[in-house]
Amino acid sequence: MTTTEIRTTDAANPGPAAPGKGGLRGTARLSKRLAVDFGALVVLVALWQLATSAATTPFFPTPLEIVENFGKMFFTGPPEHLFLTDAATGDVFASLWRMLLGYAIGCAWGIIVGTLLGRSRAAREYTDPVVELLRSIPATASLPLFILVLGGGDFMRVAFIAWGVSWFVLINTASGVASIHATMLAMGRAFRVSRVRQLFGIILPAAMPKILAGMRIGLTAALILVVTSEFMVATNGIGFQLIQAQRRFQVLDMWTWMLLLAVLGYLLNTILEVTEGRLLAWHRKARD
Amino acid sequence: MSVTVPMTATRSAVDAMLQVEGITHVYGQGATAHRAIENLSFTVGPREFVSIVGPSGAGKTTLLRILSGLLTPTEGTVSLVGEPVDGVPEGMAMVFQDYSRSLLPWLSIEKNVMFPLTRTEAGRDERRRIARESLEAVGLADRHDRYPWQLSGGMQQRVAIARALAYRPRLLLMDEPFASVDAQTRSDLEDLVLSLRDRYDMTILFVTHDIDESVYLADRVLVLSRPPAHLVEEIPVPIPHPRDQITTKETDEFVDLRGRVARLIRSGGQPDGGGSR
Amino acid sequence: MSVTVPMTATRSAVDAMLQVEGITHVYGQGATAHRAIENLSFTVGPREFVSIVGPSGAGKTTLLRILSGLLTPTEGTVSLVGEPVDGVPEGMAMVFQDYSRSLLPWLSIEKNVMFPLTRTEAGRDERRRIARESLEAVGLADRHDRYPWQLSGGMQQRVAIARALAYRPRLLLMDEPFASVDAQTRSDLEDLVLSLRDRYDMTILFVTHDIDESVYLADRVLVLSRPPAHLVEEIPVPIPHPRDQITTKETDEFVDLRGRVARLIRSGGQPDGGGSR
Amino acid sequence: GSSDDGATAQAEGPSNRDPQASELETFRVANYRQNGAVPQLAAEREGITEEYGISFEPQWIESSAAGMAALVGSEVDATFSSYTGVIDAARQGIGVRIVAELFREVPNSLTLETLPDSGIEDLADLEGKRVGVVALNTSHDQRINYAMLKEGLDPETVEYVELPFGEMGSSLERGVIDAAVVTGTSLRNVRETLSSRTVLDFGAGIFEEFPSGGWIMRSDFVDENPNAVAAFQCTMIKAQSLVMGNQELYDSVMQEELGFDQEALAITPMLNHPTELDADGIQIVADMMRELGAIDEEFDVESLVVPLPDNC
Amino acid sequence: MTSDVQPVDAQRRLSRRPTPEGEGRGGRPTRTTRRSRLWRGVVGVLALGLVLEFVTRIGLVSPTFLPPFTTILGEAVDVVGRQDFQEAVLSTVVSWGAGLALSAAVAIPLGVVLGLSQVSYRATRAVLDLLRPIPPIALIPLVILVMGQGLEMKLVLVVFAALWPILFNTISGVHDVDVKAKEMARSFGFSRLAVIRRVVVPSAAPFIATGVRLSSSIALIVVITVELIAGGASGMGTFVAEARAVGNQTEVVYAGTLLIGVVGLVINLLMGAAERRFFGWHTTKDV
Ligand SMILES: Nc1ncnc2c1ncn2[C@@H]1O[C@H](COP(=O)(O)OP(=O)(O)OP(=O)(O)O)[C@@H](O)[C@H]1O
Ligand SMILES: Nc1ncnc2c1ncn2[C@@H]1O[C@H](COP(=O)(O)OP(=O)(O)OP(=O)(O)O)[C@@H](O)[C@H]1O
Ligand SMILES: O=C([O-])O
Ligand SMILES: [Mg+2]
Ligand SMILES: [Mg+2]
Repeated sequence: MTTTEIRTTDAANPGPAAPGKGGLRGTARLSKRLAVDFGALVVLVALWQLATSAATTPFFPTPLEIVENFGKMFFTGPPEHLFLTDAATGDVFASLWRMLLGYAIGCAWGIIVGTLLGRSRAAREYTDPVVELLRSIPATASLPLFILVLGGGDFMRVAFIAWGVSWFVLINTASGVASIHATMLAMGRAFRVSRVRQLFGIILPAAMPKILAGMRIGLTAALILVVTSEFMVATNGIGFQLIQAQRRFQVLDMWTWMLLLAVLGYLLNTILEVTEGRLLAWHRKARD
Repeated sequence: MSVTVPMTATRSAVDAMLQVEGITHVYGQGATAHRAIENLSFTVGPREFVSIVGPSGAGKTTLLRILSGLLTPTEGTVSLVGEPVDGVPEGMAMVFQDYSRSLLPWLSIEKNVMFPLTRTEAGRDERRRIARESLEAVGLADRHDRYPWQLSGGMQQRVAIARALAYRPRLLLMDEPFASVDAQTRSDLEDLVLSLRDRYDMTILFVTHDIDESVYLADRVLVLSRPPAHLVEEIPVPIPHPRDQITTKETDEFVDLRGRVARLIRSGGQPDGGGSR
Repeated sequence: MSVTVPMTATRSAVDAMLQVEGITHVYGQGATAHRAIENLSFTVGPREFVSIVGPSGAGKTTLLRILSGLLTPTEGTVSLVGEPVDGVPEGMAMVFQDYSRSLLPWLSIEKNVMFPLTRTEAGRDERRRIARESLEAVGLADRHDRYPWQLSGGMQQRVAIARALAYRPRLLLMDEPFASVDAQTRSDLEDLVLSLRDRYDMTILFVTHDIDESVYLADRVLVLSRPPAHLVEEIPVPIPHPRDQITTKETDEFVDLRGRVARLIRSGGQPDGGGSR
Repeated sequence: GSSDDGATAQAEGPSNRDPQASELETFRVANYRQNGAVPQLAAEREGITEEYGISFEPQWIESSAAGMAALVGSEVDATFSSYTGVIDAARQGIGVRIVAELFREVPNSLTLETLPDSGIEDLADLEGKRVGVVALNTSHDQRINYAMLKEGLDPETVEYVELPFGEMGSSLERGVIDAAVVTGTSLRNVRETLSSRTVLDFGAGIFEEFPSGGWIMRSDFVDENPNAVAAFQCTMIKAQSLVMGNQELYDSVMQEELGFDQEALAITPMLNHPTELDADGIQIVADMMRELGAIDEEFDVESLVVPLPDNC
Repeated sequence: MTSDVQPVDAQRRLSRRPTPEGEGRGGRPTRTTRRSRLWRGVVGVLALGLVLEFVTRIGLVSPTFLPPFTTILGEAVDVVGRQDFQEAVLSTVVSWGAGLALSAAVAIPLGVVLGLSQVSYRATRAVLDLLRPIPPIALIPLVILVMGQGLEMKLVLVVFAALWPILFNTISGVHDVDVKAKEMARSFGFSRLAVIRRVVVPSAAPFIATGVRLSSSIALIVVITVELIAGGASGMGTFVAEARAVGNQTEVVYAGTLLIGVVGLVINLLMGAAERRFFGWHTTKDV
């Protein structure tokens, strides 16, 4: 283009366009990243270790003891099971698949109904009080009803988790869908974009940041719900083991199950966050 | 939803493409009610290019929204080729005044332009080709992989125009489409729209604040009054086509017409202002 | 944040109000990096009215964002009354190109106009009085209790202008402020801005695509090139004040100047295009 | 929290304590809202608490595990618990003490019920079946396991699941469980509504006089409030012996304080409330747990017991 | 479309968002709309009631274990009159309200900071993500040990659970604020703090409010659950737990559960009304 006026600064100044990728700098950056990401966690755990080894109460084992027990409980199985113990395969996997299935169904249902409610005032008016009433009944209190109607098996647990998760996704979806700017919606209608494409091409992407926020809350809820659902008529699962350890005052085991929940939650949430990063790259960049 | 703009304008010019009858629109109710349009009627023939001018807040955007079927008027009817409009008609495209909000921020500008094309039979490659062509026409082909928020205001507006053009509408509604575009690009786009009108037999309604532009482009200029908008005057523009940005604007006819429009607008819709010349 | 625009322009005209030195701005990084501004330098004196014109995407908005301290340039410095700008300077106001998104949807338009006034010492009643006055000046006093989304595009733009004016800035940056306003209102607003410049000793930088407007308003017109933007030419406008929308535009001087600007823009920043006359 | 270790020797000797000088006026006591609560309620009604200058603030619990949690968290001063729960807690280093026995099982009070068409005739048929219990790892499932063991059956094959008493009936009916351990009104309901059949009686045969549970306190509480503990012990022992000889009192407390109707009353036998604190008797619970592998070494119940005062 | 002919304030109160298309073209007068909204809500609730009555009467379970819905309703009326129940309601509501208020007081400022600063978000992420999935109910025995008494114990658990929706919705709402609006305020020389207070928070407010609404239900769930399974607490959950343990009070159990739902409903409706009252702008900017 108009090169006449350009001084030869380009070569001299690569500017921010050429980030350094040298080995040393790269390592330094990585370690700085790790320091930011996990610094606070490391400090907290260290403090916890100090505090618990100083105290002598049986209720607060040290983090090291918990981690050691964690390894013993889950990773001392036979080699042919990849060193996973029965607790890992029998309880953890059982809970995980209940949770994931319930979560998936709950999210799908929440997004579908939430979108509907976000779009149609009539639907909203018919269902508002019912939705509010149903989601007001604490999940734990409704568990007996689930058992009554759906029995005591995994089907009931999955349905129960889906039910509990769906409200969070539903409410956030409805709110996200309802706050899409009118001009954007009008564009889709003006070009007679099919309803399906309006939904998948405009409404859902535009509401996606809020839907995903709901799904993150829902993920937390799903873990809580799977644990709760395993409090009754269960024979295995994280919740079952946790409540039993608690009842029998097996404090170290109890802490170990809690650590497992924390780690699971962290892993699942990281997966969700990576997905979110992919889906919402435009959103983040547009807001910078 | 049932009305379709015919693919070719085979009907005689007497047949109205668009017929607006006694339209009144009131926003809100009670104390805060606002009467935006008052008993507005006019007709647009097939392939006609009609400019709409009028003071800010007159109700031009409101009118376009009603014509596009996005908004139901409080009173009156709109007919397209004789049939009442009760939804967004087929074969219509719109360039929104609020262009930055009509672009989807999660799509590259090429994908934005392709977005409405899935309704056509064109395959993916064909759609991409059409999109590139339209972006080329508005001077943005080299930016096709950028996102709307990476573009300047004028560029975003041009993306919105490219999207409407790529759609190959029979009826094109444009709401101040060149407001944020520089003079040179604006001239180019004006001529582009005129040539596309001929090539694709489009009927165009064009809202603008630029009096020169309204006359240069149009077969007829509708002047709206201060709100509540009613029709102050319809001014036919009998200047032959093709027109030229420099020579046409130098003709007496053009100068005369633009003066009429200017005075009408200045008088704010008092009929005497329009008739005095 | 440390720089303050002086309340009265007591310094001699030789002192620069605003000094821009060797500014370059690059958006993004790596393959998608975009060089928007290239080594741009110029100076603006106190109370000066400078128009900036240039093709769409040249980098005008980018430039204003840098001058206002909202964006740090990749290279170069901006000084206000001699001191480098490293934040938003006190006493500056800006009218954004994307006006509809710069209005706060949860506030009535009066409250929108009052919004920045909380930073001044004025009491609540005084603030309201000032807001009403500004809304009056842009012709929206009767709509003071409406919300932005209840207004037409042009009205929203005028609210943004009223907000900047109410702030009584010493330095006013305006980014295509009249793009969506009708011709008559536009003329009125042009004259309003000129008179306020005199009354409140403002220094004004004004981005526009309207060549007539750029010449009519300015003491000097800066013409920017196609991107990456550099300065093609600075054209002083020695037409005396007060100016008149009709008579001034009829003077040979005006016609000559607007011709020069137009040709410079058309040539897209090739220096020969500007020098040929 | 408590720090005392359950294995250390007993608190103060019986005679050093003065039940008339309680350090505490109001005892927060946790219990099931079932027939086991009769002595506690009768004590207040008949003025026994007043005699010792104390009163009770009852908290109704859903399982003795909840009571233990409340006790350990100082939510209550005394709780009813099955001895299995107490032994479990003590083995985890939680400082708890048994201050009084509350009841021993009688026939037809706590039973394992099944529906007529469940195909379960006796313990042998329980293999591979689902059994509802109010709390796992308590004397309920353990007594079933023990009984099966004694008959040479494999208790491992039974699947125990937790459910509140109130939901046993519906769960049986819906097939969520095949058999349920029920008591009181829930027992009456499954018998009346579902015509259920008894598979095992928890208070008969080898379980005659089985020590079900007693009153538990934290060991630090016991150490700090010797007189209050004595007052509590005296009150409970007196109340229990009063109730034991007085069906009329029992019936009226059941009806007026606990809301049992005539029918429910008719099928709810009075429990056996001991007036002694017999560590040897309770020891059979620990022995049973040991035999079932629920604990991995011998456990001496004696170390948990706070002997009754002799100066009531 | 309907909204076009509604007065602004009525629209704000009545509907979160005007109907996008298809229904009620030309609009309806306000009063009718309000009545229709009420009417539709009533229809919805009646439909639910019918379904429940049907389900409870088809003989899935004997009435001893699951009484007919109408019986439960009748029992609920009795229960409402009982003083112990009223005290339970008060106790639950106080725990809920205090817990929610505390959660909001912690989560909103924290969410704003984490939403604005990438570094602080990344620094705290690991800790927050590890804490978050721990079910509050799993903490009950532990918290009882540390806290002892009823209300504080409930509060800690409620805050621990109710924090997250507010926090995440605040972060997401803050992320979502239009840059142009922030730039506008900065251009007028507002300090970083003032921009947050005057633009970021108001703009994110509707979404924060949604978070508070979600947290409000979570808080209630936790209060009730704690009451249901922890021995020491008092409240509606305790009321139901006691009835449940008895075995002959099925009506009371279901009536109590229903009343918990009703209390939750009242709370939710109040929250929703407050949300619409204060953040109506969010939804009325649509045309
Ligand atoms: N949603 C709404 N609620 C209430 N009043 C509205 C609404 N939308 C527009 N109006 C009012 O209706 C009138 C016409 O608005 P419209 O947008 O049609 O004007 P316009 O002619 O397009 O103006 P401009 O040239 O400024 O874009 C204006 O006075 C405006 O304030
Ligand atoms: N956030 C961004 N990321 C990447 N590129 C950008 C960004 N913002 C602007 N640009 C690019 O920088 C160039 C200058 O943009 P700018 O908005 O300053 O132009 P402008 O002169 O104001 O144009 P217009 O007259 O159309 O408003 C354009 O090519 C645009 O695509
Ligand atoms: O509740 C009992 O474990 O006895
Ligand atoms: Mg308009
Ligand atoms: Mg610009």
